[in-house]
Amino acid sequence: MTLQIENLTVYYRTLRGDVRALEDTTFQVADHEIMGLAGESGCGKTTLGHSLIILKPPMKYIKGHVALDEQELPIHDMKRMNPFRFKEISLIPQYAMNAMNPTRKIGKMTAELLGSRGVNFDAIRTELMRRLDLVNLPDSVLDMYPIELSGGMKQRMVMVLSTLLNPSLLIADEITSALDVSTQKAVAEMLVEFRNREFVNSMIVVTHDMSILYQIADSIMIMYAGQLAEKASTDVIIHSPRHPYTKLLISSLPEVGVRYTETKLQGIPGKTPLLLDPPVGCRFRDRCPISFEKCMEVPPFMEVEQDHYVACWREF
Amino acid sequence: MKKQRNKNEFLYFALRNVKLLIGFSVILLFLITGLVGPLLAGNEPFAYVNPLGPQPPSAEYWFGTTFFGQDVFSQFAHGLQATFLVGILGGGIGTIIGILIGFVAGYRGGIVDEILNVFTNIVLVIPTLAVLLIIAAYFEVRSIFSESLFIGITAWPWAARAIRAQTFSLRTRDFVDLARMSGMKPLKIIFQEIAPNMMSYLVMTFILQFGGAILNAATLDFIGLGPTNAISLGLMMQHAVNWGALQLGHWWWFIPPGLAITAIVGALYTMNVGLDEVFNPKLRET
Amino acid sequence: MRSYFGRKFLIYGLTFFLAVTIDWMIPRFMPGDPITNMLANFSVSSTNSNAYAEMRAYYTQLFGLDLPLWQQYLNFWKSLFHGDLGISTSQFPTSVAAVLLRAVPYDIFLLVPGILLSWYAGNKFGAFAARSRWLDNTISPLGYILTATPYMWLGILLAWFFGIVLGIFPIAGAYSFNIVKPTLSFSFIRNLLWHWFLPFASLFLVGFGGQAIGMRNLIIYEIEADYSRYLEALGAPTRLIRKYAFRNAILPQITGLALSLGVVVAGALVTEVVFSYPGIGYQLLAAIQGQDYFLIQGCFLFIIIGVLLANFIIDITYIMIDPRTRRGMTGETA
Amino acid sequence: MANRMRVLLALVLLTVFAVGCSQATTTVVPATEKTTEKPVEAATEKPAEEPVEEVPSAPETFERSETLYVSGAAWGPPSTWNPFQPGNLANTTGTIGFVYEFLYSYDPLAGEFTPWLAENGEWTDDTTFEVTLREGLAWSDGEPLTAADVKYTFELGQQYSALWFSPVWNYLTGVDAVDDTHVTFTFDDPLYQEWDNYLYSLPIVPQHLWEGRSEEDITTGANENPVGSGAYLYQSHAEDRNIWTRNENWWGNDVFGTPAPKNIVDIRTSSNNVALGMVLKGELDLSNNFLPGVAALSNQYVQTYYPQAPYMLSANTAVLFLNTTKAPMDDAAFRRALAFAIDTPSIVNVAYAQLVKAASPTGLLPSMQQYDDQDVLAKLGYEFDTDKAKQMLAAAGYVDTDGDGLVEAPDGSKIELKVTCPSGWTDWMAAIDIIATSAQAAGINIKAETPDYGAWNTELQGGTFDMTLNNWAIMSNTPWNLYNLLFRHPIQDQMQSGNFGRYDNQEIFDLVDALAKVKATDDEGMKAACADIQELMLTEMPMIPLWYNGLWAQWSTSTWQNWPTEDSENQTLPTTWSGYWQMGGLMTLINLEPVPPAE
Repeated sequence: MTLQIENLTVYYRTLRGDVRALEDTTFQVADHEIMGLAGESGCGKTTLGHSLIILKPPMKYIKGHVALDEQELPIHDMKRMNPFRFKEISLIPQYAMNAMNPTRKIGKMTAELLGSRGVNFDAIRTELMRRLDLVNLPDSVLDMYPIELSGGMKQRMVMVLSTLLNPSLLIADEITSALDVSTQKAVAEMLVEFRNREFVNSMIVVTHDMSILYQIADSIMIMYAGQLAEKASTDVIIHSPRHPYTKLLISSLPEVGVRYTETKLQGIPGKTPLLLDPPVGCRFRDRCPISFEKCMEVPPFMEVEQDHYVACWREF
Repeated sequence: MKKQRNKNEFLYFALRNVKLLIGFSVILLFLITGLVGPLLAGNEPFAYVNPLGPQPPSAEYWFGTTFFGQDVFSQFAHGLQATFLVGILGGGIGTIIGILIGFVAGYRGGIVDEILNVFTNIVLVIPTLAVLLIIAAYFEVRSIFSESLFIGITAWPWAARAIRAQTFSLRTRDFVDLARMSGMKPLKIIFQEIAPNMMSYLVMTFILQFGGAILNAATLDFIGLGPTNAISLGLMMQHAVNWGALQLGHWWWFIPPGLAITAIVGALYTMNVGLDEVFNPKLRET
Repeated sequence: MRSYFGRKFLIYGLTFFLAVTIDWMIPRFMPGDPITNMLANFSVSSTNSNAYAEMRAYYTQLFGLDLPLWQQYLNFWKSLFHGDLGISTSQFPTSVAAVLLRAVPYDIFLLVPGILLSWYAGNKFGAFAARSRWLDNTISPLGYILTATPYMWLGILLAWFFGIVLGIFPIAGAYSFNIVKPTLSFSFIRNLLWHWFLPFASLFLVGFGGQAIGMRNLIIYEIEADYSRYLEALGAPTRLIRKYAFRNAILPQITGLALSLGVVVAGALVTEVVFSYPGIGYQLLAAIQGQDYFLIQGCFLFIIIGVLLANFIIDITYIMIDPRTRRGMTGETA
Repeated sequence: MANRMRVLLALVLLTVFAVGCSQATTTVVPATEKTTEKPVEAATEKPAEEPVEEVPSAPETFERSETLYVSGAAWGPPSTWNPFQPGNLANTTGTIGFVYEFLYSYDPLAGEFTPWLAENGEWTDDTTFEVTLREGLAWSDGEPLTAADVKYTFELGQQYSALWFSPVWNYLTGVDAVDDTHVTFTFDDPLYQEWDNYLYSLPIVPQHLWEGRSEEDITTGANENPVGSGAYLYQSHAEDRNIWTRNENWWGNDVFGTPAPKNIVDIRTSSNNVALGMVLKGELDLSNNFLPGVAALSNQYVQTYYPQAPYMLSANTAVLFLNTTKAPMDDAAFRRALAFAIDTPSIVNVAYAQLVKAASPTGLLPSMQQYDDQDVLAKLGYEFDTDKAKQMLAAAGYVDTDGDGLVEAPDGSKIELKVTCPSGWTDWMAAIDIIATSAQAAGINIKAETPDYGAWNTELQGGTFDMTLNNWAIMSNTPWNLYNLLFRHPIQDQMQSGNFGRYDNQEIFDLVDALAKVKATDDEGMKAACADIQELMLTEMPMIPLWYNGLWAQWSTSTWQNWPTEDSENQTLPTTWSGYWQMGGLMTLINLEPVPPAE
């Protein structure tokens, strides 16, 4: 097991109280697994991704444990978490286009970043060159400023940079949303390639885009309103989902490959519940076509088949 | 998350922002002094009330008397009124011109933007004070209103630039596109769709213009191009300097007006930073 | 890059043209007649009206005020390119150009170090203040207070305290009044610096406050920028993040410097008056007091040229420092 | 990059310092050359200066005990040393009086003429004035000063009408240099009173250096490095100073004595406030600035002519001109009532803190008071008396008909008047405030306004003002000087140099003209002529003399002593103002003594 998460609960502190963005989450990511994390915006997937690497205000750690390679991650402690960042767990942020200091040459910035983490740039330079080559970036990018790179180049550069120290876990946050379709595909393929070459051990790919997940993910986990709904292998999720929300979600896609960016689920009555004061029990209850009394209790995230987890009373 | 933000939330943070509160209190203190002070002083600002001439602060004359035996507190209170007036009018005019030019340039873009941009840059480069000197010298008799007007019409460029940039970024947002597609007139879009979304920005622009106008007026007053038949804090300083107040030991005449200007403008700037923190959630985090 | 410069030059050119035109209008559209006002300064108690009329006609002809306006305007441009700004009436018969050329070195001497040092120190201070909320709340107020202080008020307080109460600095002149002749000796230069210090200090302090506040605000924003968050996520130390934030905040601060030039120049004008420091401000005030429109005109022109030149230098510097423009990407600098 | 920026900054700073320093010095050193637009002229007069510059071991600073620091004369940077440019000469005080000298000097305190370049001068008949020059007069370049120079100087006025003294040729018919020391002036109906004025106000210039100059050079040239005959030589100047050094070879050293200060540094400050600071720092020996509140420092930091109020001698009369072309100022009764309504004591006590004296109703300075006719004053004089003013107004038909406390004109129209002075003239601004306030108290609606100087001057000369202050008649040898200003005629579109209120009365013009033609020796004749003028003036009250502006002077006795005071033996004017050196200013310097160093 690369990543083990138990009862992780993270809230957002706001004026009117805590937004319960991530509630009692328990799941695992296996070695070499690329896990897709999907759901509507505001479902807590980004919160989950971020809380694993940088949990700072207004995010608030409530409870739970995270272990990476059998080692407890002190995610609630910004300082103690630092030695793990980059080296054990790394991030390709949503804002990869702007992630590099605009006034520093990329090479210099990399050297300074590595230096600050106690890594000798020269020692790693050959490896860096090889990886740049792998993502089709010329060596000369190191001598360029970020603005001289196209969007796709920047994206790839950040991928290389984030994985340079061979982290055990990589969190890729909406990395494709800003790219055009063909570039998306290339980037997605590179993620797989990175995993295959063991630059990273396992990955959580947070995205809106089911088609990307279909293409690269070994497994997909669906979230709804701060709770886990279903996790299974990609094929299973796409072809035979068991959670009513997943079913609606999949069926609402006209065909695999169409993005559902920002679009709300059509045809499902009701709205996503406010996480400030979420309903008790299953949070999908109000919109669920098959809900019943039992749903007033929170359904556990249970393994209903081998590697297939569902949180729905109807399935147990 | 962002959509849940509303006025109450601003108020909540505003009431807890020390910078904003301190700045606001200082402004309020001086504003009240300016409004109530003339009534309390009991003396006309120019009346020669103290036959002893310059006297230090006392129970009768709170800020002492000038070289001529005029009540410094009365002048101070009346001067505060003038200073606030210049700030509001001068800052207001500067902001309004800046807003108009900034909105139009930012919203229309293209050739209109180019022309307004060149115009703004020109006015920006010409040193304000030099122009003010000349405009001021044209007028034989100057009032606080004309002074405010001059200051306003020379101070707008940076505001226009900043507002242009903001408008530019808002112009492409969905809700503006929607309004445009629904056939709304450009002016209506600007004032109904864009302006409300920049309210915090406009308020901050006004505050900075306010402070700048006060400082500009003080400079003009000091070099003798202020209002000709009036009292303001800058004119008080000028009089105090002309009559050797510091050298002759009449510090109570020279110190208060300068200190008040510093305090008011400093408070405005502090408020501005405070407001920034209130309006911009990123800056709130500790 | 070329179009960028083309634009800039267009703006500079237009500004110059407009400024010169306004400048030309100064004596011609002022209330009162410049020659009348000039002659009013001549104590003519025993002159009869005939002589006065003759003197009047003479000076009118001398200043070319008897020509049609359009011709006066053309002549103005023509003489401008010959470096001829006319003759000062209050310092008759000295030419305006000569008066200004003597004054300008003092301005450079005062303004350039004043601007650059306050910019440098202000930026350092602002960055320091932005390090933590605690520092921000304790030392930033110093910046707000300084930048809100009227130049002349601060100047007069400095002159009074250091000049008169402590008596350690002179309060008037560019060098001591007991100097026989200015020379390039060490003692003379020391004397110059001694007289320069207080006017410089008042310019420096106010500018320092403004720059510190500007830097503080920018850093606070930069620290929240995406690249800072990325570095943080990768575990980079605060030191590196702050270093980058400072570097990036410097660029808008350079632009800000150009924007603040007008204010600094205004400050220098009043500071020179306060300290009787013989730069353009001192001459400008004397010109206003002496109703010397030609000298006012010249001062205005010099100030404009100075500010334009400074803007240009700042533009160039910006391009050199900002990799984005340096690498040929066009973009608004300011 | 941080390092690169730091280096860049350092470099820029260094260059700036270097440029700043070298610029500042190099431009100041040859300042005279820079302003020179006619190098030829500079060359002609240069030799006298050369040795000073060449001495390699010259001291860098002036010896404190040999140097007099003064201020208050210059109102702008020095620009001309041409003795024929009265206006701008104020900024190079000493050009006339130090460098260029006069036939006579005049002592206004004693009312006496002293022969200066002249040894003697007399009217041999009604139209002939003969001057005998002193023996051994010399220009500072060594050439002798002769009758030919005097003739040349006077004849410049005949040749160039742009010179201020050319009107003398209205009645002067010829100047004849009989020999090296004798000059004869012949006249046609001379204005004796004015002629006396020329004797001590027309500077004599060296023919041998001026002969070849163009009209432009003579009338408007800057005349750098002036060569004259006087007690001091031009040393150098900068924007804020004029420096003069003693002429050790001055012909007058044996006649009048040697002036005590070896160097005189005349400092121009940008404001009186700076001058006050320098006085407090002990950096000025004599300040002729108007320093309000100096009474508080008197006898402690500084000394003044009188140890108590008014502290200062009187220098000129501040007169309130009334525009007699406008109602109700066209009514003599109104004008006289106004004279009683103005609170002059408050102007003296509040606006000036007792630094000035109230003026005699005749307007004549205290030094001229022998010409005040006491009978006229007893009958027609005025003083501040609000009740009397109200009575006079009522008697003349000015009553408050609408009950607002302010009187209306006899025809029932409202009266709204403005009293003005230039903006920034702080003492006058305070004074017109008091004028307006006290007039209001008497029921006359007057408001104080302070337009800019240019606008004020246009109103003054164009005659569009209501009432305004003016003080352009300076100390002189004759009461005619003041009355010539007050009743300047004929009335023209632009009144540049007097009678700004356009008071048009041929009777008084004739009286003033008659005074001009009374011989200076005929004291009784002058008194009679003055009495006639004063009677008509006080009856008609076309303008109201209010107070005497002071001959502002405050000095320190730390380095120099024996200054003239009320009780001192020497009664001379303690002033450095241009035009006053020949009125006793130079004698003040001659009488000065260095303070012996403390043992």
